[in-house]
Amino acid sequence: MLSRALRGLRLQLGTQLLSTATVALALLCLAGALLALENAGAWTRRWGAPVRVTVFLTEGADQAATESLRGALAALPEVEEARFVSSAEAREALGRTGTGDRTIAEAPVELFPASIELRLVPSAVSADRVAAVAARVRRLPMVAEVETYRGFTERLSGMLSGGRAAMGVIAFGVMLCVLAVVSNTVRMSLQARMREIEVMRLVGASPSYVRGPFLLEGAMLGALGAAAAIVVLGALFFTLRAHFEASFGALLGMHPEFLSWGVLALLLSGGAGLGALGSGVALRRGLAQA
Amino acid sequence: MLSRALRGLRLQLGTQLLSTATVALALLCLAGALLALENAGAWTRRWGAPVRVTVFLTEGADQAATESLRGALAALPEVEEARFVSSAEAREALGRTGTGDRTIAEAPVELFPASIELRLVPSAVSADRVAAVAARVRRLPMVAEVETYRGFTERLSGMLSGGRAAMGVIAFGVMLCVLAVVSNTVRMSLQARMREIEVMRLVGASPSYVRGPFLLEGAMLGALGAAAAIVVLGALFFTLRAHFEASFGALLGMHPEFLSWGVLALLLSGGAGLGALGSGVALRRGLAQA
Amino acid sequence: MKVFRQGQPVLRGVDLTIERGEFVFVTGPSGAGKSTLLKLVYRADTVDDGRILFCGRDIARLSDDSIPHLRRNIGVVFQDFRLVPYWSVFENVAVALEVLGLPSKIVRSRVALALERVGLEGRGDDPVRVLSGGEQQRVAIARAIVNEPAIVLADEPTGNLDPVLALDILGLFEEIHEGGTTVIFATHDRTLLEVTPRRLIVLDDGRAIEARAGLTELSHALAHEGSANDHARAHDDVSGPLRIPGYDDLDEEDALALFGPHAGR
Amino acid sequence: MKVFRQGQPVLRGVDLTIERGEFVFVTGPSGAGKSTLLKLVYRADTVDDGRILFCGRDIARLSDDSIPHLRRNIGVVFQDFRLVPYWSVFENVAVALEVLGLPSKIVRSRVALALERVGLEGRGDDPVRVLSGGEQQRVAIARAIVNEPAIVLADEPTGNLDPVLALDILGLFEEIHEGGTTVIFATHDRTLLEVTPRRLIVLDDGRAIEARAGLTELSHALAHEGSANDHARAHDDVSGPLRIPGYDDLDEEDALALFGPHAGR
Ligand SMILES: Nc1ncnc2c1ncn2[C@@H]1O[C@H](COP(=O)(O)OP(=O)(O)OP(=O)(O)O)[C@@H](O)[C@H]1O
Ligand SMILES: Nc1ncnc2c1ncn2[C@@H]1O[C@H](COP(=O)(O)OP(=O)(O)OP(=O)(O)O)[C@@H](O)[C@H]1O
Ligand SMILES: [Mg+2]
Ligand SMILES: [Mg+2]
Repeated sequence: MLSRALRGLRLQLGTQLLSTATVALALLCLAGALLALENAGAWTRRWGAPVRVTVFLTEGADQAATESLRGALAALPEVEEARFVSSAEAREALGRTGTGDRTIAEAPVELFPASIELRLVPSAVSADRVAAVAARVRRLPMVAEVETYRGFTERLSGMLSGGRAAMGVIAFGVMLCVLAVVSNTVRMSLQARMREIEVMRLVGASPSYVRGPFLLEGAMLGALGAAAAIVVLGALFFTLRAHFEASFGALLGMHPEFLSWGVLALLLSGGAGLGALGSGVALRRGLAQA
Repeated sequence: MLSRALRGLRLQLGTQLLSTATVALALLCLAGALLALENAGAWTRRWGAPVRVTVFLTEGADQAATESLRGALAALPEVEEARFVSSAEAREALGRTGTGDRTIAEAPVELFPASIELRLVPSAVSADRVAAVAARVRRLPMVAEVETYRGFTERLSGMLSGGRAAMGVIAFGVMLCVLAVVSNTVRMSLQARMREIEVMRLVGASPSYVRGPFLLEGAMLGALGAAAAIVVLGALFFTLRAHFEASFGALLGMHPEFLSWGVLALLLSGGAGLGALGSGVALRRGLAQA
Repeated sequence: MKVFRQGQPVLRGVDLTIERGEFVFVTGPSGAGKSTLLKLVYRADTVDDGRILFCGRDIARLSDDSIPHLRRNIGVVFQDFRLVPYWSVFENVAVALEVLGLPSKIVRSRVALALERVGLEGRGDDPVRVLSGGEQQRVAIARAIVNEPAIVLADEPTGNLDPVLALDILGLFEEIHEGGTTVIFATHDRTLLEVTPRRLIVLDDGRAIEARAGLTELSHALAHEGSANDHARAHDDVSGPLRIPGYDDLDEEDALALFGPHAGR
Repeated sequence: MKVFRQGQPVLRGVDLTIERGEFVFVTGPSGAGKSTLLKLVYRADTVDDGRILFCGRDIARLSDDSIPHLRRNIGVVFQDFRLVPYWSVFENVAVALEVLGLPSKIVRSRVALALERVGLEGRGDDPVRVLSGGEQQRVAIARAIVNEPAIVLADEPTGNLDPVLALDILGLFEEIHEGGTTVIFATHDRTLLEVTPRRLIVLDDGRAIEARAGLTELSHALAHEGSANDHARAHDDVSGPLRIPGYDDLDEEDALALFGPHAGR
């Protein structure tokens, strides 16, 4: 069967290469959409969860009490790290994030309250859980205010998961298109070969005997297309990443990742499956006619 | 010729629809890349040029002198608008942009120097021109400092034009792929019809007589594919924009625009041209054989 | 009965029995329905009314799964050859054995033998596209006989051959027939009808006329529309079965699968 | 000379002159090169050596642009029909007029006439796919004669027809010939060769033998390899021109474009 499939590929090499190229382009769209989706997902996890809480201390809280509070907060299961930020450090930090406004740097230290910065374990937190912790901490004597950045976090998280959903919709649409294109392409490349199918049927080949090599051919074509798509996307991705790492890395606050091995394997097998499916659909027609 | 082309389309309706779908997907990729490119361009123009300059005034500069300075600055050809920002306003603005830090709002007004905010004409400025203006203004008596946001602007601008270049590379690659796919698709759908070409040649049709309707058919197919691609992309774009306007609008600081009419016309004619080209390539083979 | 155009059945009232191992000529004017009759036997087409019995089974009611088994026992020479133009001569003939799953060594030797019998030795590697009309016809014949089927249906197998070669090929079919194979041979060629005194079925105007002793009676039958000749029988408009009874040399498993002992009429 | 396989030229030493308005039969065994000879005339193939003159011009050296003009003056009935299966009968015939740019009204009436002449009136709308072998052959004939060409090349045009219809079709070609058209008719059918005492060219083993008076001499020529018969001439291995001289009824412009007055030999 394999030899018959290979013979088919060899005989119609030109047409087959054309269809492979088409399949590859279609799958490239899909892989690109998946890549964007996967990175958007990572980005959402990174930025979407409320992982930062600032506990502002009252003015003049003494050193030892502050330290014991920090220790207690650090011991909470949700907290990954608790760091004390003095007034001077706060002023400096604010000056840094501002737009070059030197005035802040010259402001008296007392304006900036000391705080304890909590970094939460991203996997352990939910918005509710954070709100409960904040309420509990707020009641402690030395605490002036607890900032959970809820508004910001929620807006960002909403936006990101919205973007992710959009990406998902696009990926799904692309997948449908790709399915259509791949099966159409395989169908077209089969149409030129209906005579073969007809002849085999006329000399008494069973439908499964006819189908086998064509399905295998379609699968090989699809897998080849997927492989080509992955290679092209990979080349594009790594070139671009090396080039724009600095700027985009700074903007997104993360390192864009290529598709995981699992997704790659899925793409390959998906390509093969689509090719076989396209062949199957085309064959159903051809076999019905002969 | 038109009637013969239409007859061809009608007779092989199934195959032709398949190829149109394939062409549409390929052109969708191209149109998407163009859309991204165009919006990135707009974004770059919006954020990349140094269009904002803040002139910090010395403490206690008197009202009249300040106003005359503002007038002089506003009269510069590069300046679109010059606005006086008092200390109180500056404090308020800083408090607003901060992350909910109420401390700034309570800081004494004197900490925040009054300033004149200049908005430049984006088309008239270059980084050098701005630097020259800044140097000149800096020498005036009431001026404490001139902030051109140069570092920030330059980094952002570099990043954006880098991104735009990347988009351009991608769009170009996609265009090559699309060219290949469209012409391959038209070729495949022609391959089933080589018999027609052969017969026409054998009864004495001149190559141009044979070519005409097929080229027209290819062009119609390409244009149809392009139209489908535009409709799909448009539907996707406007749905998504309506949905995520708020969040993305805030993040990007701009209103994403759909492709301009010129680009749309270009896409349509490009699709038609590609279809005709594909037909032409396929025909060269077919005519050589017959 | 087979109707293609409203009110003009191509075949009607055809009531034929062809015995195992017979050699039958089918003739008749162009468009009389010769090819259609053969198509009904190898199930490329189905009857609109009436029955075709093969080993007691009605071919028209075979399930789709059984059609391949039927066709493996029938070798067909198609009027339009039905060759794959870009396959070589060898591949076009070998396909009839490959579908049976025979090992390639056997395939090679039997294809070589068949090509030799039709006078195409040494042409195995040429693509059929470049062959002359007569050579293509012989490839089609080689494909039909290479798996030694129980019935051979030959639709105009000598239309593109010169008289000498046509007689050779007729001799080849005679030879195959001597081995016990049933041959149904559709032809226009009077020379062939003259040389062998075989049973002759003339299709005309949708009816079957039998002329048992060759061309003289055929001319007679045609002239008198089959009524004056006592060998020729004209039938009413009633559709009846065309019987092609069982053969011993069907391959065992297929025969069982197709024509089980309990299969009634 | 035409060589397909090394050392085995299909045609060699063929030296023929066919006069304007002649009716010539070409015969010979399968694979002798009849179709190849005709292909050389309508430039579907080119000679490897030698010349083919048409109105004093060498067909083998025609520029690619002139081939359509040549073909519009030649009607060909192809051995394998070369019809477009999914076109209707009408479309398959009409294409020969459409390439001339004739208005569709004239196309319609002339196609209808041609279909009537070959006995296919009323079948214009059927796709040729469903026609019988003989009917397809007649469509091919209708296409070849519909534009009233200067030469008609018929390659086995009666191979799928019954004897009566074959004689009818031969009569049709005779009729066309009477109108001044040159007919080159390749056939295996001895019956046809017998009925009309036309010039006969026998191709065998790459050579052309002429047998002027029908079948008796043909048999003779074949038996004696053309040497004993004084009407048949065997030629040496030297390639010579096949001359098909000019016709008056070529359409003026094409004729000028193709065969200008100063075009030498
Ligand atoms: N699928 C079809 N649809 C419509 N008409 C058909 C179809 N198949 C065959 N016919 C018609 O049925 C008639 C008989 O066809 P058939 O091929 O059996 O003739 P035949 O005896 O083989 O003729 P020939 O000697 O020319 O090959 C023809 O007129 C043909 O046009
Ligand atoms: N393109 C080709 N390449 C190789 N061999 C060819 C080619 N075309 C024709 N031949 C061979 O040339 C020989 C003559 O072919 P041609 O078709 O002229 O024969 P013919 O006289 O028409 O025979 P028939 O009566 O069977 O149609 C054949 O043996 C054929 O296989
Ligand atoms: Mg027939
Ligand atoms: Mg021939």
